[in-house]
Amino acid sequence: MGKQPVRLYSKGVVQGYKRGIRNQHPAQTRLSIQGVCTRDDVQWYLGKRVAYIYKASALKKGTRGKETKIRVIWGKVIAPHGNSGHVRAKFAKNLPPTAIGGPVRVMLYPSHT
Amino acid sequence: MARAPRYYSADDVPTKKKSFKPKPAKIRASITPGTVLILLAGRFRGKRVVCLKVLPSGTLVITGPYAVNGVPLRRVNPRYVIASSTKVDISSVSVDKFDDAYFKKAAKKSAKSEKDFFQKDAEEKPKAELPAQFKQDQKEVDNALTAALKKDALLKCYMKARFSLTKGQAPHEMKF
Amino acid sequence: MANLMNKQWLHEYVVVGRKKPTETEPEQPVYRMKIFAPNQVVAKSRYWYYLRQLKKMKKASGEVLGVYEIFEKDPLTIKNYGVWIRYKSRSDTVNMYREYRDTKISRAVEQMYMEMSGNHRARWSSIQVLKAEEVKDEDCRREHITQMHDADSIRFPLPHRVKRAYLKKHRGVFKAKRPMTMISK
Amino acid sequence: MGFARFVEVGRVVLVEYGTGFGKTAVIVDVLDQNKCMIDGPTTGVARQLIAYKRIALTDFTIEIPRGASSAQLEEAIKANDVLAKFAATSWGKKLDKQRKRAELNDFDRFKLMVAKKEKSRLIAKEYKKLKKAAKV
Repeated sequence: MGKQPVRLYSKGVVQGYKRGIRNQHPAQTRLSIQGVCTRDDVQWYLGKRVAYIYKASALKKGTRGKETKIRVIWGKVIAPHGNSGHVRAKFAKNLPPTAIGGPVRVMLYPSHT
Repeated sequence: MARAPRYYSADDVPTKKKSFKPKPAKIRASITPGTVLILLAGRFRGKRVVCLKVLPSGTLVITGPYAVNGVPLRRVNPRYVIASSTKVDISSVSVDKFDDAYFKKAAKKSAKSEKDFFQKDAEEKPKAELPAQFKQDQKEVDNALTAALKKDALLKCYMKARFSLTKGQAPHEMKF
Repeated sequence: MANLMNKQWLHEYVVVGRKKPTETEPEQPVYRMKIFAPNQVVAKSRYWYYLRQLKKMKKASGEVLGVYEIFEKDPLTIKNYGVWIRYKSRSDTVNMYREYRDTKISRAVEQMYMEMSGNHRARWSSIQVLKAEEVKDEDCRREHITQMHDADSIRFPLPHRVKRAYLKKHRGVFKAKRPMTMISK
Repeated sequence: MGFARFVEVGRVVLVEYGTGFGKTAVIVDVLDQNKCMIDGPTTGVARQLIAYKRIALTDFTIEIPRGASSAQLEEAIKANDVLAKFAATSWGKKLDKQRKRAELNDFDRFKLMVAKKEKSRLIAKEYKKLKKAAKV
């Protein structure tokens, strides 16, 4: 991953899927975002774009025509989850189980401030 | 409740379809001409720029100014921008000529000969030169803006620096 | 349910009702009763519950003329309240008089239900509030109430304090140090 | 043990939970061993019953009668200037600093960063000078 000159995203961690006691629903993913610890805090993050960035073994065409092993799954924050500042997100493709515990970037856009 | 009319036409009268005219887009109150914005995505992400004008299409005309941080006159989507509470006095900048048409790129030549197509990769195309008019406009805006930026000793430095989140900062708690 | 989030659980209602007038008895006496209940529906229900024990009438034979909530006149001053209750314990039925300090009479009754459930494992259904009213300082009987009356002598430290993080974001699961709860200041 | 802070009528407290969070108020009446009535007419804390768990006692008290009205209390606070006294303590200063830090906007943060750099530059300069002097 090329280092960006600036960090314009909040760091998040994939906690798992939305789930009940026995079933899980991989269409929605639970994320915790750094520094967000109440339900009120989540308000700011609703609708924000989320990127799960990971490395794959095979090269694939990335941006600007270069071949790269880095891939991204885009999603967005859709709802608060509980009262402790966790959020639910939906991704373009459901996140793989290997993503659980992995980092995500919660972008600052679409912005409303 | 309005009273029903006494007279009904026996036949269906075709009603005229109202053509939809887009209203000028509303923009959030924090963005006004002169607001310092932080760009969030794209080539210039993290740059602090000045908002010059809100276009009816809902996009913002911004510039770095180019002389200060290299961001030229361009349009940005307000969704990809954080509005700061810092304002720059832009009363001396004339922004009348900037509208959506101004920024529209000249239509690319679509009809290409086969020869062109194969040659494209082979030889480097000459870099498109910016129109002289644009350069002139940028210069004028830059001059007026840098004069305005000089009013606060640190403002120019501030516009030059990029915004970045650092450790322990959570954007929802920050004031911009 | 009760005192969570500082929300009021019980409200003070006045329920007015009577027996339905018949042709032979067109004029029926009207009874009004103060009831502490979470809402008007429960208030009406409790009204019939009490009334059918006192008078020969029940919901089917009667009608409710009105239910009104009574609001505390001055909910920002602290007062003493006496609550007289009839409580069905496991072995017997007991009358009790209890005292509370609060700003609202309904809150005092709430306190009573909480205390009764804690000290006597008494349920809502086994307690009947006979009377609840404000009590003057000099008429108070219980020591834990009277000890709060003398303004000059109320002066006590808070020796045991659990220090919590000032903001929620500073809270953590683990601590490097054991918290110090003995405050000697 | 010598206690210095007591629950008593007139004690200045800091609200640490709920509405009025982070503001100072004064105990106007004591309900029981768990709760008291506080009021902060000058700081915007509404008169309310509050548990001791949710407040922190400060070193200051003012003379007020028990159950003093908001107007009475306001007068007493202004006459005594007790809130200013609290603000002058290191605790009060810390709170003020936190508040100020939270209110910085983007430009202010930049200015702060520049000032910090300047400060450490000056310190480093002086340090080098001393180091040099010590060697010789």
